[in-house]
Amino acid sequence: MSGFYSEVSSQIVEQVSVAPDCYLLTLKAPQVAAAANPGQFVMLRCSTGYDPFLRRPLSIHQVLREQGKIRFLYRVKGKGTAWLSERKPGERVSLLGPLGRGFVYSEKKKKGLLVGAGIGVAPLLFLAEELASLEWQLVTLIGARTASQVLRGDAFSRCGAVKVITEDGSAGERGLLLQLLERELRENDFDVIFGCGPLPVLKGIQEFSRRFGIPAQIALEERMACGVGACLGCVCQARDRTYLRVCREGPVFAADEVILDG
Amino acid sequence: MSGFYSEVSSQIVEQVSVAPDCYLLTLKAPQVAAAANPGQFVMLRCSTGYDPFLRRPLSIHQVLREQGKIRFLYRVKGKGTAWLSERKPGERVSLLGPLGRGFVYSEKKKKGLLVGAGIGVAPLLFLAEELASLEWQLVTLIGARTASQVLRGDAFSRCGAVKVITEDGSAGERGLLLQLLERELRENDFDVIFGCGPLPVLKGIQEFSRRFGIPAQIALEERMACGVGACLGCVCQARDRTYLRVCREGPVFAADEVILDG
Amino acid sequence: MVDLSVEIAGIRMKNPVMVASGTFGFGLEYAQLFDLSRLGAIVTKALTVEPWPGNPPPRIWETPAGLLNAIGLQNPGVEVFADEILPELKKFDIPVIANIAGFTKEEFAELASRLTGTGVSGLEVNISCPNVKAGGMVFGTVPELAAEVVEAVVSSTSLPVIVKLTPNVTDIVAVAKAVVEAGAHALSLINTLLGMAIDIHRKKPVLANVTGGLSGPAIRPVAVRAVWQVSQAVDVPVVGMGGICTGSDALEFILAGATAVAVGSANFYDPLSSVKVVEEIENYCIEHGVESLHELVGAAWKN
Amino acid sequence: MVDLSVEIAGIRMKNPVMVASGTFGFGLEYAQLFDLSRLGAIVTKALTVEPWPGNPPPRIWETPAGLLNAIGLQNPGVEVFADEILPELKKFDIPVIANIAGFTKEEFAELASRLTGTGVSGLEVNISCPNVKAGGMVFGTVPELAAEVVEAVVSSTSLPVIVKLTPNVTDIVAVAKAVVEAGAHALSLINTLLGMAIDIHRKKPVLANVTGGLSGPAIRPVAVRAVWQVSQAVDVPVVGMGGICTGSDALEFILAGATAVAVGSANFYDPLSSVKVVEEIENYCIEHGVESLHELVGAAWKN
Ligand SMILES: Cc1cc2nc3c(=O)[nH]c(=O)nc-3n(C[C@H](O)[C@H](O)[C@H](O)COP(=O)(O)OP(=O)(O)OC[C@H]3O[C@@H](n4cnc5c(N)ncnc54)[C@H](O)[C@@H]3O)c2cc1C
Ligand SMILES: Cc1cc2nc3c(=O)[nH]c(=O)nc-3n(C[C@H](O)[C@H](O)[C@H](O)COP(=O)(O)OP(=O)(O)OC[C@H]3O[C@@H](n4cnc5c(N)ncnc54)[C@H](O)[C@@H]3O)c2cc1C
Ligand SMILES: Cc1cc2nc3c(=O)[nH]c(=O)nc-3n(C[C@H](O)[C@H](O)[C@H](O)COP(=O)(O)O)c2cc1C
Ligand SMILES: Cc1cc2nc3c(=O)[nH]c(=O)nc-3n(C[C@H](O)[C@H](O)[C@H](O)COP(=O)(O)O)c2cc1C
Ligand code: FES
Ligand code: FES
Repeated sequence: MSGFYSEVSSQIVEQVSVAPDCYLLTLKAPQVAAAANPGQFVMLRCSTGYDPFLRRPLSIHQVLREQGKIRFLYRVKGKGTAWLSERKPGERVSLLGPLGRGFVYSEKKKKGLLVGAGIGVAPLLFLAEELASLEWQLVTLIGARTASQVLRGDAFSRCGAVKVITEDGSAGERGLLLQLLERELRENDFDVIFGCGPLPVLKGIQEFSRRFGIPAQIALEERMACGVGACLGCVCQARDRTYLRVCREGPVFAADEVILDG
Repeated sequence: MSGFYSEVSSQIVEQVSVAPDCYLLTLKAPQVAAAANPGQFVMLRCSTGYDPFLRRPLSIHQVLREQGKIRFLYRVKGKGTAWLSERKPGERVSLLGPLGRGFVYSEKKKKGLLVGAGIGVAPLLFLAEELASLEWQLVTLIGARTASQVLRGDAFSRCGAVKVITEDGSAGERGLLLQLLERELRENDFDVIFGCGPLPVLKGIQEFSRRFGIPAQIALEERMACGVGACLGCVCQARDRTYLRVCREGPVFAADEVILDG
Repeated sequence: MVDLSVEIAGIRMKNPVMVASGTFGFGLEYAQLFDLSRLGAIVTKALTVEPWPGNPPPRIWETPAGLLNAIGLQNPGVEVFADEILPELKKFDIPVIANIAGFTKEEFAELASRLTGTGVSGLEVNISCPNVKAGGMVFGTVPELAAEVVEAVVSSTSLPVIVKLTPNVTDIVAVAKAVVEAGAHALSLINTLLGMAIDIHRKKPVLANVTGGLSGPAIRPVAVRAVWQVSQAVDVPVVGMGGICTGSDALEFILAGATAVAVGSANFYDPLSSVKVVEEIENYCIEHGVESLHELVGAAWKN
Repeated sequence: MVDLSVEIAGIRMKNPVMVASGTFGFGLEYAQLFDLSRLGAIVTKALTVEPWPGNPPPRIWETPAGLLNAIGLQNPGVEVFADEILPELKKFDIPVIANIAGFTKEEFAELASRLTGTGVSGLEVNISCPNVKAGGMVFGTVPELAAEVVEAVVSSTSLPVIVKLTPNVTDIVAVAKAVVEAGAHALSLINTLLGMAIDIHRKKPVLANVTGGLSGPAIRPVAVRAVWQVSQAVDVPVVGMGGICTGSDALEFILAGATAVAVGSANFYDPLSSVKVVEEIENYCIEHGVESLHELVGAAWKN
């Protein structure tokens, strides 16, 4: 699963703001586009000097294979992503990828439930598009604080049904994503759940997966240095209490494989 | 002499490349424009983060008082000046100034000889324009390696006579600036010499000043941290072997006041 | 209203933010840029008994997120300070702490007694300067020598005595305990790390003094660690410094156990950073419902 | 043609550029990115006698121009290394140096003897890891303890023994002399500086292990200084490391007295940096008319 990766200097094709502090970045990166699987990520250098020093991990959000382009969906959190958001088309950024082990799915048509909270939808669109092309039947649940934070709903709806829930009710239902998830699992049948989002959401998915007996795969985040499995900096705890590298054994894990802390 | 300075965020009005790796940068900075004297400098922050961490000193090259604008002429040497050269009109840079003690001259008309080597012409144009407005009689000697490195010749010629010498003879005479200086001093009378450039040129000016008995003022460079006299990092040696701060007692010194080393 | 006031060894400060010795001159250089009384205290450049010329240039060199300096204690001497500079500084409503550097134990004592009664609010005993041959850092690396210097100072003055420690030791806690035992009323840490750089074109050390002291954001993690270790081991207040540029940086030190902090090299980056740090600490307190800064001191190990 | 080859304690390397322990895994992670044999040597992640789990996360934290790590020696143990990993690594035409970490003197000896004859080219004895409770850095801070470990290792193996020193000491030269006396064939320096960071929102240390090791460009001046001091005091070759990102950085270490260098944290910044360093050193030599790298070793103090 963790196949060929390379270090490439990629040209920015487009950068658009899709929500407050959220950007959709399109790069020309044919090698990465050709090799990437849904759930994988790249390590992007977010400076010209040493500030910041470490690269930043970003999930591959979308792959336009024929055009040799890849897309990222990211939120500005700190100085690395702020730097990135100021880059203009034509400029180049250095990236390492595709990295890690992505989502695992069969080529056979199945029923999949995608659960994305906030910026957590980032790795899910690439997955949704791949699964849709395999003619999977998909439902995507998108949760956010408020309407403007519901990201890429249109793109997901081209792959299947989309249900939106916001904390303030400004888009879709009013409530919490985990409530919507629970109801969905109660009311409909799925073969597998794919989820990404902050820790409470991942924990919820883990719990519902167990309770409803439906296997789930979740994409984790951890601070990374190397991104390729060399530094052992990014570990999470496995069920057997050993440590797994999020960048190498993950970032996507079977929900019952890992212990979620904190 | 070291009067009021302030910390201002100034908008870039224009940035043009005037020679390979050399830029002419125009900023809107009314306070600095109003307070500056020829030979003074500013400390410019050349990063958004900590790389580089220290500000960079740049001489005030030209002041457009009525417009509240100041100009810098700089050469890209390392990462600080490279960063600066990538800034676009509309962006802002943080500067501290005007700083230091500039050239000293009387309001009475005199005969002045300006000697600028390479990028060393930077602080001299502001001086030339001030002296010209006091109706001084000026000769400016500009030395450079090659024609493309002869900077701002036109602007100087609006203030008086200009003589150019290049090492490869591609502009003006062929030879070394110090040869031209010696001949000029032999053939013509001056009340004072003002010089700026690399160490060998400054040493030459020092020597000719002594030999011909004509007072000279030279602008020194030293690595700086604070730029305001607080850190004692930028010293040069005075004739009495004590240390003088280039940023505070200088950057302009009477040639017979300092010991030039190295 | 957040109560930002703190007391260090009897020195009352309206907020916990000082400027670090040697990075702010005698304060006057910055007086026209902002009202100095917005700070908690000013710490002067090191003072020696006699006027001292310092090291030959080059004295500074930039490094990644930091700088090396080898100023070598250049200063006009304690007399000039007391007679000419201090009267100017007293015009500002702010405690002045004199950083003193002796080349011998006796000189430390002499400096302490000379400054007593002049109106300085306290002494910072610099047994940690890496840039002089005699005295300097050597005193600060051996607990017994450090203690001797501190005893000499404490017995020569009625002023509050803050002892400044070097991080260039195997066990900073041992030195801290020794100087507290010897009578130090507070500690300040850290001074610079011993470093150097080489000019690969000249094939020579960049600094005339060969080695220099490393400061700036680069060393912050080392400084926070030192404050964390020392503040848990001694009962006197700690002044934390080393790479503080922002309010968050300062809060790291306070949470690690510092009662006050000093802004050093950041003054070069942004000469207004010290006053910005005061504001940012205040904002943090408001956001986090902190009424008095004391609630935060050492919170990272107390809770 | 510039002769970049060097020999460290009998280990012949085609160029002086290694990768630093713990920053390059076992090399295999990077094998697909470039031809590993372009490097001078590979130093493995620390090996312990038993498989070792390491510290709980979070284990890393970025700092200005550097990072803190507290991996805590996670590794599959010396058996798995010797039986499964080393055979893979041997496919590359490059010396492999095994970094070993015992929790006791006896474990160091056991690791040394277990690795003898396996095909590793040498041992790097890690008496400087700041991130474990037992052993680790403690060995490296006391000259006598360090010497004991080195004696135990040297007497258990015929392999070249490189001893890796910690900068977290008052006198690194004293430790260096002690381990050379005890039989070390070469020294490598520096390991990380002890540091920490605090999360001001959680009001807790960022790393689960509380403290961590600081590496990256931030610490380069400290590392260059250590190499400068140690290389003048001992007669064995020194491997310099600490913040090397470029050829110029590496040359600083070589001019300061290092015979070889290791690229560590820079692998994270740019995984190709080690090979770029080789090229940049070569270019420098060509420009400066240097025929053999040996002319440069220690040139900053020799000339
Ligand atoms: C595999 C993977 C895939 C990812 N994919 C995406 C994606 O597709 N889109 C996206 O937007 N993001 C994604 N992320 C997250 C993204 O990498 C981070 O948001 C980014 O690295 C932040 O960098 P920054 O420099 O902007 O912020 P920083 O300056 O590094 O951090 C911002 C602030 O958060 C604090 N902080 C950061 N991490 C922690 C922590 N663990 N604990 C406490 N405080 C912390 C910092 O101290 C700082 O104040 C992914 C992460 C991983 C591991
Ligand atoms: C008062 C004053 C006024 C100035 N005015 C001007 C001006 O008007 N125009 C202008 O172009 N420049 C001027 N300079 C010079 C200018 O400040 C420097 O060129 C600038 O700071 C370089 O910064 P940088 O980040 O681009 O280069 P850096 O990255 O700092 O340096 C570039 C390279 O030079 C090396 N280097 C720098 N200084 C030294 C040194 N002292 N010894 C050995 N190696 C060194 C560095 O190691 C690096 O490799 C002035 C300097 C002073 C002190
Ligand atoms: C240029 C310079 C000069 C300094 N001079 C002194 C000094 O005279 N006395 C002293 O105790 N510390 C001196 N220091 C150390 C600082 O006070 C401070 O302890 C150190 O720089 C760490 O803080 P920082 O990283 O915020 O600068 C000096 C530091 C610098 C950078
Ligand atoms: C993530 C990480 C893991 C490390 N693991 C080890 C180790 O296992 N053994 C060791 O001797 N040094 C270890 N080190 C220290 C490095 O080998 C090196 O000495 C140090 O990082 C300084 O070099 P650098 O600044 O170039 O990284 C590690 C460093 C890092 C950053
Ligand atoms: S980030 Fe280095 S092992 Fe995962
Ligand atoms: S640069 Fe600080 S005194 Fe001149």
